Amino acid sequence: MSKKKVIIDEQRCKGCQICIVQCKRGVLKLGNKINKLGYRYVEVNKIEDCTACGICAEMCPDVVIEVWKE
Amino acid sequence: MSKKKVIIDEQRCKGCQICIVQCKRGVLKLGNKINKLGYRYVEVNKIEDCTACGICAEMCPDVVIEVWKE
Amino acid sequence: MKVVYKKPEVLKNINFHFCPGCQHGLVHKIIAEAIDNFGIKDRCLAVIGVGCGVFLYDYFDVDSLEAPHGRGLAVATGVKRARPERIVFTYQGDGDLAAIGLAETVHAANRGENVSVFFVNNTIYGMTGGQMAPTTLLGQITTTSPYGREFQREGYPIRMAEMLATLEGVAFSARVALCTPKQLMDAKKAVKKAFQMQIEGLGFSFVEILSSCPTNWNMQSLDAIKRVEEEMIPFFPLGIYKERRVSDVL
Amino acid sequence: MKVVYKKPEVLKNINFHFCPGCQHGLVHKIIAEAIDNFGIKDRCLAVIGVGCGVFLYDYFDVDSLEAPHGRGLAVATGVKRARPERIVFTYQGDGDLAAIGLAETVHAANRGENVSVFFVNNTIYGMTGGQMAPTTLLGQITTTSPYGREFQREGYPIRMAEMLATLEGVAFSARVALCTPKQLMDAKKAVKKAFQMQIEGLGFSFVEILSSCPTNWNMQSLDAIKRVEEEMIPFFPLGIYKERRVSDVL
Amino acid sequence: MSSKYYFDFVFSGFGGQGILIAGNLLCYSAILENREVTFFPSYGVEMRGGSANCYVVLSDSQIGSPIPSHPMGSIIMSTPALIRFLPIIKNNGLVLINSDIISTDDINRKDLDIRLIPANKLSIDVIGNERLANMVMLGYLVSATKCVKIESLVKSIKEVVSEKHKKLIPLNEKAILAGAELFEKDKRC
Amino acid sequence: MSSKYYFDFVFSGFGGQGILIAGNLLCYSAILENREVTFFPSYGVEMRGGSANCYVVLSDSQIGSPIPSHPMGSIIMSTPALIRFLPIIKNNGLVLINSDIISTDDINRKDLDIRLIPANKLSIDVIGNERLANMVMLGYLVSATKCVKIESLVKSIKEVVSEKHKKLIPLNEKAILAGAELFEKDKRC
Amino acid sequence: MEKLFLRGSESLALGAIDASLKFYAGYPITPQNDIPEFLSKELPKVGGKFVQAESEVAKINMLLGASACGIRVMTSSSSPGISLMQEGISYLAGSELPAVIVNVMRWGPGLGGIGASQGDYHQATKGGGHGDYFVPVFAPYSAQEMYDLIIKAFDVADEYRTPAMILVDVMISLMKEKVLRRYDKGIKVKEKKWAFGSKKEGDQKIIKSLYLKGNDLERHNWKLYEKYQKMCQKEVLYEAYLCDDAEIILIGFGMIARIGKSAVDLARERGIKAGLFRPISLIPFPERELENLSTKCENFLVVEMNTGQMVHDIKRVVGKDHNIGFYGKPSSYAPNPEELYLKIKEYLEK
Amino acid sequence: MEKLFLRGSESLALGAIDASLKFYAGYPITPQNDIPEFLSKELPKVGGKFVQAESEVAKINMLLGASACGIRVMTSSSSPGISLMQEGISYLAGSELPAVIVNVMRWGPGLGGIGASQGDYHQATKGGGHGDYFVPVFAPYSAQEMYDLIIKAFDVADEYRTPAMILVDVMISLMKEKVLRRYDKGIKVKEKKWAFGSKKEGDQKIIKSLYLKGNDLERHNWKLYEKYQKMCQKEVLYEAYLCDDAEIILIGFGMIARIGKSAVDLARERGIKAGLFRPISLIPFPERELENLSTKCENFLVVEMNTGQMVHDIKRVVGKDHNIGFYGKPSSYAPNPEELYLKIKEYLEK
Ligand SMILES: Cc1ncc(C[n+]2csc(CCOP(=O)(O)OP(=O)(O)O)c2C)c(N)n1
Ligand SMILES: Cc1ncc(C[n+]2csc(CCOP(=O)(O)OP(=O)(O)O)c2C)c(N)n1
Ligand code: SF4
Ligand code: SF4
Ligand code: SF4
Ligand code: SF4
Ligand code: SF4
Ligand code: SF4
Ligand SMILES: [Mg+2]
Ligand SMILES: [Mg+2]
Repeated sequence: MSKKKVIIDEQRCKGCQICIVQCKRGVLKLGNKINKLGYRYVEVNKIEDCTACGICAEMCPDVVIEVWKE
Repeated sequence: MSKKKVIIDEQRCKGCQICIVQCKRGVLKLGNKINKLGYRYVEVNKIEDCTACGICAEMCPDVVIEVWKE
Repeated sequence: MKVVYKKPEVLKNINFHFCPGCQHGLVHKIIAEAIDNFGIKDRCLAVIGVGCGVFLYDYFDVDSLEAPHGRGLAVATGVKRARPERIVFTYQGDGDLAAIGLAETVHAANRGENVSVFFVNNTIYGMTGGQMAPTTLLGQITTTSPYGREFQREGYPIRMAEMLATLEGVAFSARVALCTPKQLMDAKKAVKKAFQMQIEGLGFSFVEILSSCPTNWNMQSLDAIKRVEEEMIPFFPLGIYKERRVSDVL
Repeated sequence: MKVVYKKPEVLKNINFHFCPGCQHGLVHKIIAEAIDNFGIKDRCLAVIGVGCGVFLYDYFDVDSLEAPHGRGLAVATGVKRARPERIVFTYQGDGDLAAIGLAETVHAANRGENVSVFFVNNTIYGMTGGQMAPTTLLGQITTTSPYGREFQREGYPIRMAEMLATLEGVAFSARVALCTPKQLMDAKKAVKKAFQMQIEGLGFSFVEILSSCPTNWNMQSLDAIKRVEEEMIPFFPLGIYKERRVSDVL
Repeated sequence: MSSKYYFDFVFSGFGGQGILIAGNLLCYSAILENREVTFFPSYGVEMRGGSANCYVVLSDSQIGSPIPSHPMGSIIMSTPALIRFLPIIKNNGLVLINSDIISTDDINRKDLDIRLIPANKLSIDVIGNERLANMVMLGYLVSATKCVKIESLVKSIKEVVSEKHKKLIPLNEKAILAGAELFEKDKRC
Repeated sequence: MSSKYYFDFVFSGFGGQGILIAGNLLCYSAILENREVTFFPSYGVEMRGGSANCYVVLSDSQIGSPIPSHPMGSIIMSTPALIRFLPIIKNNGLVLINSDIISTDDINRKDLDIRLIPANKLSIDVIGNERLANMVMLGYLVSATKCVKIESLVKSIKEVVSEKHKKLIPLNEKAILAGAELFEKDKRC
Repeated sequence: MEKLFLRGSESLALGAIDASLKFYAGYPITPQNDIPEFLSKELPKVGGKFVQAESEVAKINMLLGASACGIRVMTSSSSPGISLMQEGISYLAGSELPAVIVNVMRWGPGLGGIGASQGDYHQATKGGGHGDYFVPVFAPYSAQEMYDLIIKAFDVADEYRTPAMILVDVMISLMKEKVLRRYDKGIKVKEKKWAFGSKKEGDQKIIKSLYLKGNDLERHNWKLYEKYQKMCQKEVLYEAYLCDDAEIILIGFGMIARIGKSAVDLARERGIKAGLFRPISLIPFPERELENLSTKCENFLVVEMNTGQMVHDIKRVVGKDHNIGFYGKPSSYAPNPEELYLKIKEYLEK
Repeated sequence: MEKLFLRGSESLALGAIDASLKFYAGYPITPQNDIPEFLSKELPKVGGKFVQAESEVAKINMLLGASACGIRVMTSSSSPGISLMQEGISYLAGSELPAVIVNVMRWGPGLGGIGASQGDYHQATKGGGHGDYFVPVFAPYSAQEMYDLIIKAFDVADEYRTPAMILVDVMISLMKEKVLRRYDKGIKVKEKKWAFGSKKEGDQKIIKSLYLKGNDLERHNWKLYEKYQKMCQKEVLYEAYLCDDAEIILIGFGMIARIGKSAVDLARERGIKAGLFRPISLIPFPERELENLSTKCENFLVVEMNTGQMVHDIKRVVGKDHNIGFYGKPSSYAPNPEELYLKIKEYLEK
């Protein structure tokens, strides 16, 4: 299995949860911490399930996700 | 043959000749006199050929023709 | 003797100011006939655009309101909402309705305002002396398209009857001309239909009337009418583009 | 490691001011990607309408001009005529483009101005706090249609992509949405096509993008997106309504 | 101001009679003679009615109002023009009336220097049609007032007329001279 | 003006904390006591940022500016609110800080009467959740300043709340009284 | 007579309804949106029509149509939207049609900002539209005046057959205060014989602003002017606060006058005999009243939230032999009482 | 340097071409149609673009777009059309974009009439649009000045990055006179570094009028104000004709000044020491110059083709201790020299 990276800019995530719903692998989840903008932000939960398909990043309206793979 | 009357308000005719062209019976002609508006106006030339079809009156853009028949 | 043709009742006994052979006069007359026909003279309220038709109130014995250039259908909206019982029609030229007034026209149509619109398309700004209108034909020379209208530079002539027909709010949209007795009869029918629709509360009705402007086309009256037939009608086809039936809204 | 997804180059590293889940951000991003894609960042000149998208210049590193509310396409006409070598696009909301700016929009389209138009339809005036827009759906409650939009009173939602497609001057007209990855891909294609058309000089290109406004719809982000899919798309069907080919104008 | 070089005129008639052309030509001639000039045409709603008129002022210094309240000279080519302008002509002013078109019945002032000019007829005589009646009138005016030299008038025609209409120049010249001659004749009798 | 009845306050926090409701209620209570009042909310671009604040002025005569430059009292429900408004509070002014949300690190004035109020905790204590922290704060303020009677406050809730939300009245009352009690307790120690 | 606690904008909208408003056309623009929002809900309940127009240009012309039918009509907008209505306002004036226009000013020029501003004084009082006409303009400074003056505006509009304007800054429209709803049973409006009724009655009625024949237009323009003169006689409104013995008089309208009162109080507390003069009707301007004051007081300090507009009128009226200072604040933040007090002090010291 | 015989409107249009006009957007309206008609023919010949817009609203915004690209832009219209452009003019001012706007005034309010008028003085000089800004306004009174002042307007517009206006009555635009074409070889225009070039160079350029952050907007408004102050120092134009020893000074602009000169001549012939003061720049108004005259002369008679607009500025500048008369003629027919002479006499007698 190759390595993947899903980088979420937590200070800019607005917690809209679109990425969470779009990720069919259930990799992402909403955290409990609040960022500077005042939102609960998304965290990577199970990176091992990620296929680096990039859909979460594509669908994020605030363009705060980066996806990398080996 | 029944009687017809084509009444042209000569002081208001602008001599555009539309009625003349529309009358397929050649009843009307442009006169040589000039009216108060400064236009040569239309005259009834051969009332005997008139069928009182009303087309001249219908087509006159200044609505200055009346047509009557018996 | 019996009258075969006589000027409509609602028209006052006053000279049109139009140039010789200008078909604005014919448009006035068929509207007047329709008003006589329905016996709605007292209910009618004319909203008059700015253009050669601006003096309509001098000729028609109906209550009349002058609208700022292009805003006829905004004004008519105000009138009809305030007095739904009146029969409201607008009289507007192509500069008025299709250029400066386009937004007001399309939005009133889209709202389905229950008014009748008479749109005189003579491919020119008549009153101001012959400038290019949105409806000016390709190649046509006007005082502001001295090299002839070219689509790359000045765009295409706009077809209002067709465009409005695509809107939900429009009950009736037709294009007519006045060059032959047959065309005149069709035009009369369309004008009546436009009032009929309003009387029945079916929504926005629109009649585009192709008309001549001998003065600004620099033509004799008869040549001008020939131009309507030979150049305008091919580009602006006559016909009914939309007609709503009572059953459509019930 | 190789990047799978990264923000487009032309977007600056600055927070969008949009509300959580608002798809304006996605629209920004797909336009940005197309600009990166064609490598036209330096040629691009954005003409920005007044609406929630008004701060586009804060996010895009391109020359930008603010247009008065609704007048984007008149402004763009001036820009493109003055600098035909620039790639000019407008970014406008439904209030901006379809209400107050309708005449400018239709006339620029009809003139075939060689510009690309990105039209964000969220069935509401977002920036001003949720009033009824021309695109507001029937029954939709807004702050100025508190009883729900009713066609007899407020008219019909207007379908811009379809209406503009009827005009000769229009080279490309399409409607897209951003709810699913598939829709997003189609939207990207349409946006690219709109730039492509301009680069090739084919005329006016128009992309209507259905978008969410969770704030003024009083909805959670995800519900708002569901509304786009379930209520908006049925009334505003996605698709390409007009596509001119080079051969059409040669 | 009468000690200085100063003239003001009104020309009036129907559209198509060449009223404005006559006014323009006169101005142009004065410019050739290095004078100050103003030319002021009628405008607006008036024009629809089919009338045309213009004011011409010639001076050797800056001109104030381009619209003289009481013009010292006039060319009148239609009955409406007569009715409108006769009342405002200056006392003892010069009024040239195209008598082929206008009946003398409407002339109701006695203090004026009124000249009845059969301009249409003269035009027909010299060029074969009545189209240059305006030039006949202008020729008469210039020779009566000496506001410019006849030669300047002729020269100005040459400068104003476009290449295309060049062949009309001699005709215009003839008409002007016919007008001028008529004045000389009038003077003699 | 201090001899007369006059109070001015600023209330500030995040949107959703009930800042404006608290301001409105206070005004309403003063109206019940026949006072003059002005209520001035924040507006415009500020609102997008998620902050909410309002100024309240109570007086026994016509009120001039509705925006006191240096309010004599305040309710502060967020850190940004503290940073923004602490500097402008009047010398010796009363500052009520919701200490469940705001850290005391940012408090940098010594001349103020600052009260740290665990409003969220109190709200949870009396009504089971933190939603009425605003009422706790308001209760404290009213009882500390005596700007209106606690009874008026309670009465105004009854008048303002719609039929639908009637069941919330007793909860609001409890929260207010909790705040008021806390003040009494604070006074004692 | 209900006693209510209302935002200025609500108070104004309620006043309009009590004044028997029957047609409102709106278009969204910050910061006046709460007026159309209120009316879209309330107007239908009293048989009035609410229309959201496609633009400001459209809405002013909708007003023109509805007004010609004799009902009371109104719109509200904010600065850029008011600019777009200038042609329509000129037509209303020329056609002698009553209508009430509310301008909740924001910052200009252009898109500017949405904060409180008084940048449109010139536009409102000197005719932003073409041609010779004056529109009566009222500047409320409290929620109560929002109610009272909108009613006044309707009355004046009808009486003189003219558009009338409420010019207000957003602070006044946001501020909540006590309001006496004086006409909670509504106001009876006189029938307008000149207007279009349910059908044509007697002679044809023509409502227009085009006058081409003879000197009809000159007569028409003088008629409009005489209406304005009559307003100058009969409709002037102003407030003079502590002016009688004042050594310095502050002049300002709207929120500035409100803040100015506090500043005057401050100044008096500290021994400066300050007063405040507040034009309530900006057109007709309280010229005579101000002139009278100028016989008693030498020093005037004009305060505006702009770079200097009303100050020109003050100079004209008060005359060059007086000291006329100006403090302008073209920003979204209104000055506060201390600031004005300091300006007063500063001004007297130099 | 060609010597030509031109109508005022032609002279103006030719001046625009010589000033290197490169973009004109027009919309028909009487009585200014000969300007677009001339330019539609001539502008393409010199590489300029002529666009007939769908409305005045559209055209002022086309100007905004083209001006942002650094070329010289212009439009012309007449009163109602100018009203429709007020929002756009305000945006041009706020965005600091140069543009020249010609108003060949007609009668208002509303559709009014098409005769000569000066009814738009207020609109032009007091900002018909919203917000705090001044547009420099020039009032030519001869065909030569139509040529010279349109060039001046372009230069001032560029120099101050502002819209500028030519305000003229139709008589001046119809009148034919001798014109020296001073710049028949054209004028070289400075490159505008702030404008959009063929492509982005260096930092992103943003042209806008929206200022939301901090007190950016206040700074921006004061900046605009300072530009205006600078104009007041540097761009004032006026003419004083026989004013030095005058016992009465006539004041008027445009055609009125022209007729006024004849009236002054008449008066002098008849023994009245009359003079004429003519503001050529209406904004900036020649305040200092007029003030100076007011130290020497007691009597002023303001003549306007309206019911009284500029007269307010005269009152402000000249002061209340002078006699300031007004003769207004809000009609399509300009007064004639005798009429003005009689007014002078009448005025002195009472
Ligand atoms: C705001 C404004 N702009 C321009 C005009 C000038 N104007 C008067 S009529 C007219 C258009 C006339 O053309 P059209 O509507 O086609 O009517 P037509 O005379 O050809 O019948 C124009 C542009 C005006 N009155 N108001
Ligand atoms: C002349 C004018 N009228 C009104 C406004 C107020 N205004 C600002 S944005 C906007 C519309 C916003 O709606 P939309 O265009 O749909 O954009 P969205 O915010 O929904 O993306 C309006 C009406 C304005 N700025 N100028
Ligand atoms: S890259 Fe694909 S699989 Fe991985 S988190 Fe994103 S959506 Fe889920
Ligand atoms: S889509 Fe983007 S903004 Fe929304 S929750 Fe996911 S990362 Fe955050
Ligand atoms: S009625 Fe018919 S036949 Fe008779 S003149 Fe007229 S057109 Fe000819
Ligand atoms: S159609 Fe009418 S106006 Fe024309 S010539 Fe015949 S009668 Fe005269
Ligand atoms: S100008 Fe044209 S449209 Fe107008 S009346 Fe004359 S012919 Fe008819
Ligand atoms: S108001 Fe609506 S459109 Fe505007 S940013 Fe928020 S969600 Fe998006
Ligand atoms: Mg036309
Ligand atoms: Mg929107």
